[in-house]
Amino acid sequence: MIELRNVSLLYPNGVRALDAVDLKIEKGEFVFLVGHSGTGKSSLLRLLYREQVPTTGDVYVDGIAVHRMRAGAIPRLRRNVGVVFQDFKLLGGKTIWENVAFALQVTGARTKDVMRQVPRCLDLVGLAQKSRMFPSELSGGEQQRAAIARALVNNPKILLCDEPTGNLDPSNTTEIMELLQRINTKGTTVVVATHNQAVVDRMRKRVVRLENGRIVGDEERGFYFLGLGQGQVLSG
Amino acid sequence: MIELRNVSLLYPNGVRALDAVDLKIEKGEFVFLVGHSGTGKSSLLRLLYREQVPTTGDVYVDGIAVHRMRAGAIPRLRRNVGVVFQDFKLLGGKTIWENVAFALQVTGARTKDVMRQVPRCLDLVGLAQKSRMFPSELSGGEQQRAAIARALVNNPKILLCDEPTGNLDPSNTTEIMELLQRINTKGTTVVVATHNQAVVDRMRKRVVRLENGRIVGDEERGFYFLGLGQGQVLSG
Amino acid sequence: MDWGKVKFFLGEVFANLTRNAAMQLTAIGSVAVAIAMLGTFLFVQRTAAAVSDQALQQIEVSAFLSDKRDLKADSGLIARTGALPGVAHVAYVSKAQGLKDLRDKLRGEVDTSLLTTNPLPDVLRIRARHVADVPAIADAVKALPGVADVQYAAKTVQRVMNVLGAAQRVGLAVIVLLVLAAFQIISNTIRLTVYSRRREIAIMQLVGATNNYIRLPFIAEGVVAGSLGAAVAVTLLLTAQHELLPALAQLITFIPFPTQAPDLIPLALQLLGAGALVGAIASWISVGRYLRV
Amino acid sequence: MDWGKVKFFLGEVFANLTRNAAMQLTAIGSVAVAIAMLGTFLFVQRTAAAVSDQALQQIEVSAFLSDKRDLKADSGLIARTGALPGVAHVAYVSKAQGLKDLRDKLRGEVDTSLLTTNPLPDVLRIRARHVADVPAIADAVKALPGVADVQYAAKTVQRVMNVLGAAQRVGLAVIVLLVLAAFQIISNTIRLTVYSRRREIAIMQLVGATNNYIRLPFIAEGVVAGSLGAAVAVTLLLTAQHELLPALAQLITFIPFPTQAPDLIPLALQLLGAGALVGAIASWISVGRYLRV
Ligand SMILES: Nc1ncnc2c1ncn2[C@@H]1O[C@H](COP(=O)(O)OP(=O)(O)OP(=O)(O)O)[C@@H](O)[C@H]1O
Ligand SMILES: Nc1ncnc2c1ncn2[C@@H]1O[C@H](COP(=O)(O)OP(=O)(O)OP(=O)(O)O)[C@@H](O)[C@H]1O
Ligand SMILES: [Mg+2]
Ligand SMILES: [Mg+2]
Repeated sequence: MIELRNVSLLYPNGVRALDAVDLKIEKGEFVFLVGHSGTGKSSLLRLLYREQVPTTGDVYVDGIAVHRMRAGAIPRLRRNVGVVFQDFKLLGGKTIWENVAFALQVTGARTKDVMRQVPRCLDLVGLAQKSRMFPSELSGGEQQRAAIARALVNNPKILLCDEPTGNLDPSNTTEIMELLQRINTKGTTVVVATHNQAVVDRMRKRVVRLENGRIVGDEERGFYFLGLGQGQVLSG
Repeated sequence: MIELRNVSLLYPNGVRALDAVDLKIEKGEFVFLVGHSGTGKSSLLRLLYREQVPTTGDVYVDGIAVHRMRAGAIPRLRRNVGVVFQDFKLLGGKTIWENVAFALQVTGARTKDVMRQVPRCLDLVGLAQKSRMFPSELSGGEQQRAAIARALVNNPKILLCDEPTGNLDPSNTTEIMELLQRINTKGTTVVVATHNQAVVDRMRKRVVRLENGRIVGDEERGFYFLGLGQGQVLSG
Repeated sequence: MDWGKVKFFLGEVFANLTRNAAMQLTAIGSVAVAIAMLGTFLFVQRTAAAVSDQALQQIEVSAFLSDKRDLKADSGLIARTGALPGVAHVAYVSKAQGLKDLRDKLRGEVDTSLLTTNPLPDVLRIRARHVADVPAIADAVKALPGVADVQYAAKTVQRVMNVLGAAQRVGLAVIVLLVLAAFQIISNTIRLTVYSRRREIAIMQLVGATNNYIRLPFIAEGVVAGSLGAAVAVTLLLTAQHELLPALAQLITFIPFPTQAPDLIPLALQLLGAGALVGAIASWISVGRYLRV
Repeated sequence: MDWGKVKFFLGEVFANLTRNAAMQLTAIGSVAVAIAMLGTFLFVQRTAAAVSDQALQQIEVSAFLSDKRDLKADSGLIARTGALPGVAHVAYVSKAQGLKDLRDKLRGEVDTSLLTTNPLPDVLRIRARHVADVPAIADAVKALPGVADVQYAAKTVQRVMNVLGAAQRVGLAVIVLLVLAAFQIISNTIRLTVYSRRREIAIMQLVGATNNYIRLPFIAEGVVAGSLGAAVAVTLLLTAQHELLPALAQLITFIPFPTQAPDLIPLALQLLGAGALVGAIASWISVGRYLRV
């Protein structure tokens, strides 16, 4: 489903965000991406929906060679990949309802389906009451949930979540993680970049560990555990 | 230092974000503000640096009646109150260095002090290497730390942090919280709105609990604990 | 046909227009100013053309009639002259009338009582519809029986034609420049409105929208802003024509202004079309600038 | 004085200009177009004024000298006439010369051999420096000894003065309109550039910046954009004057264009100043719009 072969990413400013990364994720997997701040998690995800092109190496998503696809084909890729952006990226000029609907409308969905799917997704993240508000009228956590709803709405084959619970309280976090797990059970591949130790440790999924742009660990049913004991200090 | 008397906040769209809130925070205190997503934490903080004016009730900050101060006096208030915004609010057109320096320059600080304080603060949050980059070139956690550096740079009397570790890994989180504690020890009043159960439970400071815009709990040396057992599910 | 999509699309255009009202109003204002300037100049140019046409009809061809001609054929001669192509008007001036006119003309400058004999012939005074026809008319009249000689202000005609030609070329140049200027101003304005929404455009791309899907509402907005701006400009122009022209006509009595309303209708339509078109093109180009991946 | 602050400030202005280069270039383009249009019109108006001044010097006052005057006093009379205020030129035309001129004038229209006696007086032909002075000169000359009668095209003078007055008023109105239009375009442009940075302005306020602290760099940017735009416009105008005017002068021989460069220097300075000023004012107002809390 997702395959990175010897991928490096060098930003124009000279930062090497990814360094010879090899990674294979099968269809239907649930993967946590962990690592310190600034270690390349978001950069790795950006390669998968072609916001970034690898400097060297190959990226395959859903059978497509993303590193050398032509510009005209990008929208089709992105419709198959739902993304919860770390900074939400909601359209400030549209209401929450319109934001979620937009992701469905761009796929050419019928109006009937839009009218059914959008309220369903907003309900899933607990925002049914706030659908007519603009992003600026929502709390941080509410914006984050709106971003999650938008990523889900067109039933993507792959769901990429970048720190999806950073602004959520534990009960909301639990609900969202259960939601992601249900979606995963139905066959969607889910990749979650997160710092939330409690979530990772509780769910016991595959954990891919990044350090300075390199993969330094990859375990089935892993724990959060970062570096030397730092994770444990906080869990106490 | 901070006092809210029977404060209510009704947003123009009809949402009642705060409802008859009474709260007193003494100089030098360290207070956690907890509560579910959308419960009014950010709104309460907004009253303290006068981004919002209470619909009814009085707000006093550092002896100033914020609810009825004239527009011309607002900048002075804000220079005494450092804020880490939930959405960072970095200036996209300025480098990290310039962003941090800006908060000092507006106070009329001498260039000599700017040249000394800015690197010091960037170093405290671990961004010394990235000071010449623009916010869009930083990872989410790096942006968050830049926002923290900016809030600290002019040694404010009061430090308000809105979810300051939502994008940080546990080791960074620990460092930042230790930094806040050191600053608090030197006499700065610190208020932190957070969902990070591990942090609250470990630090054992005063915890003010919000629910639907009302204060439903206020304990010295409290725990995170939200609602019925939800917090505990995750701590397992 | 999914009418829901059409409804969504129109709703989106309308929402963008109203939610960014301050920005859109500013854009519409700039478009209006640019088009009003262009319209004013086009109107002035058309008025000037009409005025000069009218003024130039004053240039006359004088046909001196032979004293030895058949006087009974005169009415036929006048009719034949009037029927020549390009002739607007023919007047017969007898030698007696001619002397009286000359006396009037010279009075004060010359002691006219000294003019005792009448040295003048009978004359046909002929006006052409267009100056350009004057030389041809003069030649044709000269060939008519009974005409001794033909005279007209050849130098003046030549000069006027030169002036007209030059004025036309200069006018055209000015119009081309003004059209370019208006285009520049409108497209710059729209470019800035798009610039202020470049983040939105980037997000739309990230969510999987095709470039055309993103472009369409912007183009519709450009068309609306362009034609609303043009409409404001046209309203200003029509008002000015109705309110100012009569006052101006009273002030400047020597220019026969065309004051009928119909004159401006085709111009107004052209300006509206131009506004909409420029809006669309400018949006297309400006959005494209932020669509490159 | 903290030079570091000045350096920071200038650095900030420069950084904003270069980091938003696309937007600033667009703004500068609009300012340039607006000011070029204004400048072109001002230049045309000044040229027209110079041309009409020159053309109007052709209007003459004719003083008919009495046959019974003291002929020896003629040179004194000519000198006195030439010394009258507003007189540009005096020419003496004897009756013999006058008859010759009249013959030339009437040749072809009148059988001039019939003019055997000379009905004409000696004449002084007087040119005024400005049309407006013509009536006063005529009165003064009439009072001089030896002058029998004075004549000038009173109706024409009146008409020309009317035309000049009207043209001046219309020209002024057009200039006022163009100044308003240019102001509109420039301030709309700057308003849009500020609009696209309204989020930044809000953040600066939240971080404790005073309104003036926020305004200052914007105003400096407005001044830079305004004067750069004006500089582009002035460069265009000067180039046009050097490259196009000579060609135009060859084309339109009947208008004596003033082609010396110095003509445009004060105009250029005025336009530069106007650009900078409008940029400053527009920034001030536009930023203020987003400073209200
Ligand atoms: N600018 C605004 N205009 C209108 N309503 C708002 C605005 N900001 C917040 N709200 C509403 O006020 C309520 C409280 O929001 P607030 O941001 O204070 O919550 P919070 O406790 O900070 O939540 P979170 O933990 O998700 O950040 C929410 O229901 C939100 O929808
Ligand atoms: N657009 C960009 N241009 C240049 N450098 C960038 C850009 N985005 C990220 N970087 C740099 O690349 C590195 C990796 O960033 P990335 O966002 O992938 O980190 P991350 O693992 O997501 O961190 P976090 O947990 O803080 O979100 C960082 O050092 C950052 O400074
Ligand atoms: Mg990240
Ligand atoms: Mg909040």
